[in-house]
Amino acid sequence: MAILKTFFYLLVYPGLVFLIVYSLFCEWFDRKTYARLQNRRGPLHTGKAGLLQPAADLIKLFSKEDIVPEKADRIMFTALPVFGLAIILTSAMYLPIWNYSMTKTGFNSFPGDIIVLIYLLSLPTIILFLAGWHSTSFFSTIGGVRVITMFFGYEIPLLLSVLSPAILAGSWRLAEIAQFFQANPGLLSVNVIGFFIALAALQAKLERTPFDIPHAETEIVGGTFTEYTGRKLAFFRLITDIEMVVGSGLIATVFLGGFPGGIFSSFIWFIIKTLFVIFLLSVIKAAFSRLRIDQMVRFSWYILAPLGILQIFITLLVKLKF
Amino acid sequence: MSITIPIGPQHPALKEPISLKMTFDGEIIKDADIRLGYNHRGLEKLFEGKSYVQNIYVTERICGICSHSHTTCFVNGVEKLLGIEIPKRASYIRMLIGELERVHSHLLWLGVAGHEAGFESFFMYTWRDREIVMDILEESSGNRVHYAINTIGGVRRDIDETQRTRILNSLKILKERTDYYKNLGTTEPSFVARLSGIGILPREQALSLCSVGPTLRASNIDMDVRKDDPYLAYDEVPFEVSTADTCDVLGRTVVRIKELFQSYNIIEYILRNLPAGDIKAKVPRKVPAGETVSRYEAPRGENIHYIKSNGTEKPERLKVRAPTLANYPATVAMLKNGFIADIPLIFAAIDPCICCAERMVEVKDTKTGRAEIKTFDELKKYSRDFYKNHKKIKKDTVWPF
Amino acid sequence: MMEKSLISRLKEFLAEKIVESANPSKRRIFIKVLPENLPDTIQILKEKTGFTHLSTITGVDKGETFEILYHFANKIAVLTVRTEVPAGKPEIKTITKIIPGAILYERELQDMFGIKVMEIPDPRPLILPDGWPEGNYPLRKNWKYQRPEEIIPGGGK
Amino acid sequence: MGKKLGFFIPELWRHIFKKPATVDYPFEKLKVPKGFRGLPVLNTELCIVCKACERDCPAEAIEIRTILEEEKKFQMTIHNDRCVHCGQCADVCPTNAMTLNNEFELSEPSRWNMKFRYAYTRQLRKKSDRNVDEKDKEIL
Repeated sequence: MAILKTFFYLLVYPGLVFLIVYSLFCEWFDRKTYARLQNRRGPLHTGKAGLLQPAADLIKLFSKEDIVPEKADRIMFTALPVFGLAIILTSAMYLPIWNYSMTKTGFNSFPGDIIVLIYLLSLPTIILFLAGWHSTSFFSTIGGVRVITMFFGYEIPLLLSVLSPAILAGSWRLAEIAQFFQANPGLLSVNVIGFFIALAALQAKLERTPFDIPHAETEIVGGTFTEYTGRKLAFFRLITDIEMVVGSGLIATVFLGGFPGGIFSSFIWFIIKTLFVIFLLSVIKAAFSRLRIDQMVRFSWYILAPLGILQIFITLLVKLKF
Repeated sequence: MSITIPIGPQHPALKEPISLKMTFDGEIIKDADIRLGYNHRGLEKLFEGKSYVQNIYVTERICGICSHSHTTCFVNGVEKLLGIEIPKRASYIRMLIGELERVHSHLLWLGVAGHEAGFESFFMYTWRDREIVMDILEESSGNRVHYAINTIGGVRRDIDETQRTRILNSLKILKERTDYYKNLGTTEPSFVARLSGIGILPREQALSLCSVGPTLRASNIDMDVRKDDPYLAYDEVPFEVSTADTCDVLGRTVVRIKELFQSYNIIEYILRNLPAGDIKAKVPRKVPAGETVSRYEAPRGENIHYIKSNGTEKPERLKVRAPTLANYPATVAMLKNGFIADIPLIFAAIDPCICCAERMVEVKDTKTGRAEIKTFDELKKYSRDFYKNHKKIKKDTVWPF
Repeated sequence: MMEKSLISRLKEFLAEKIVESANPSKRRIFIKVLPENLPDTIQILKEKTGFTHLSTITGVDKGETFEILYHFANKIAVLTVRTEVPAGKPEIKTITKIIPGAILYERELQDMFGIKVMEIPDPRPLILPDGWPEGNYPLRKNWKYQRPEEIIPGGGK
Repeated sequence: MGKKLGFFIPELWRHIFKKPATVDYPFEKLKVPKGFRGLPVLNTELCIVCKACERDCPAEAIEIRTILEEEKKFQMTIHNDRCVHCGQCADVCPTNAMTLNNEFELSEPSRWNMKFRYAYTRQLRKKSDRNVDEKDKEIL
């Protein structure tokens, strides 16, 4: 029975099926918001209000011809999208969605899981870099190099900003951090700076405007994805979509008080809070122009990282006071 | 270590085919080389085989954005050869369409600059507001892009009272929006960071490389054909030449925004002082022998036509130099020592119109193209066969799942 | 008025180099020089009279000779420097040393008329395709093209 | 020029609640303005076969063939696949037989469907028509 339950967790909720369906919904939500911010309509004709458009795009990509460039490293080129998807699906397991209650924590909640989640979230970046590198095309290589350059920029601020709620809650366990903030919702206001740093860093991790430098279409064609077609590209799209869900879930857990209640109410809270985060990400996407790689690195080291340290100091002060 | 990367002929940053061969050292551009010739239609040879009337419409098709500039330039030249004066109202209407075209071209450029800098919202907003101008143009000329309002000896359509008030009302909205974009384009930190300080073209270099239009004016040289060599009735219309002294892409943006405001004022002046009278003079079909140089300030810069007639219905020689071609040497100079990320912006900053610049050669592809034309059924059969063979050869490339 | 004084100044500076000069309409000046005097003329024009902006270079096939026109513009006038080279030996000296921006027009001239520009820094074809057969210069009057018959994909009527 | 972070956000926010500017095209169409240059059509009853349109068409889209000279039967083919919609044929027509209509959805699966043929008998010239036609030889 326990095994069946585990399989249910892994494959249906909150595992594979739920993540794919929900991430496609999030993509639709993002596209629709982005379009409305720009006074457009967004997806319209597939399904009700274009709800099925992301799924249709994915199906289309899956049915397309699959091309491996002659000079590319065939094994790596083929394996990387699969690895990436596996990693990102694994990382979703650590979100405290369904077993919030501390008495019934599942196998996947343990002290320090926040570190594991951040670690797993940073791995797809490496996958993207390798994918660009092993495509061996000019544009892919430049894209890959840009991915890794950017990675050094935003990863430290992300870690700093996510750590400060953990320090405040005095725990390295996501479920406990969420529970702490549910008990003291007033303390959420301490982490406002951290919240915005984390938003910016997540935006960079998802490679969206203003940080869409690695696949800047007008500069280096498709960047990392230049050589990818068909199913492999579909995998990468899915990776980005799920990464968006997991990343916004992480932010919602540590900065917005997690997902309280039982299996149903936590599900509803999860939807509301992640959609809120995604909405903010869409606004950021619409309000800025793409930065140059040197400007991005300067921005993250001169602005984001000092702000992150400041956030930690504030947290420590508050912690000492109370 | 430096690597050479082809940007184009097909590249998302380029809306038309051109090949830029770039040599990079890391993210820095070390060398750039431009190769033209992917968009040739042999227009200059074609002009020699068509009559003057037909050539109005052929010159119109040199470019899709500044179509009116080319026809006006051509028609002005032919009228000079004929030695006739066109009615005042006709020249005012020509100017009106020309300025509306400038507005639409500059708004389009602003959007393109936003798109190249990854600022999609800006792109969407400016292009949405550009539709206002497009609607005006469609209403007054019958088409959104190829206005075909010029004819030798005048214009083909008149502006009536309802159109006049409609344009004046639309101008108010446009002014308001342009004012907003002016603030947005010069205050949004991420956008300004992308535009300022890149694509530097010092004053002396701009002069020696013979660049034209906003590229030149952004290097603080007040050269504008409308002021220097007034054609139509530009000597009657008050306006200023817009310049900037930053010599970079931000300067070119500022020049274009300033020009937008100047154009709004010119349009308003034209509509308020539209003289009454005929819109077309009677002209003979044959043009007496002679030669003339006709210049026009297109949205992208100086446009020059050299017309040589031989007394028949057809021109002996019609040379067209579109502004984009004049700006290529400057572009190469601007690209050097920039970042990869700046290529689309610097290249877009001259507002390249590749089909304008390349209009000379008879298309060679038509010769080989003959063998390539296939019916749809043939194509289907070809693709089926291709995949049959393809699978046999490369079975191992199939996705493992 | 300005044109008259400009022409007299030009005659003063260029003296015997000008073969003929004309002022057919307002702000339009045409002068003719011999091909061997061309670079010197342009040098003088640039330094003395402020004609720095080269608008374009036009080639015209006149049968026995090729006419090459250099269109200069400044705030006062549009000056066209005309020169003629024999069709049998179409050669002209480059002016890119004086005006670097002329390079594209000179390459265009080479492509379209087969006029050889001597000492040009970059003699590659500009607009003609790489595999263009030699000796085909499209804008010469004797270069005729046969428009291929129109074939509509799909065939039949 | 001061730099303001998030200068654009109020404008974006305003537009969330606005009606989208996009037109849902195939289901919803914009009105074509008066004087739009669409498909050229021939009114066969007015045509006097002066061939002015054939002569002046820049795209060689008009072709007039004589079927029977004695019976004054002619056939005009308008190649809409070549037409550039400049409207010169309508301008030059002395009897207003050529006009451009409002049609703008011109795509067809085959170019053959875009060639319109009119076979007709030439109308007798009226006196007023002849005047216009003779003038046409001199002026544009």
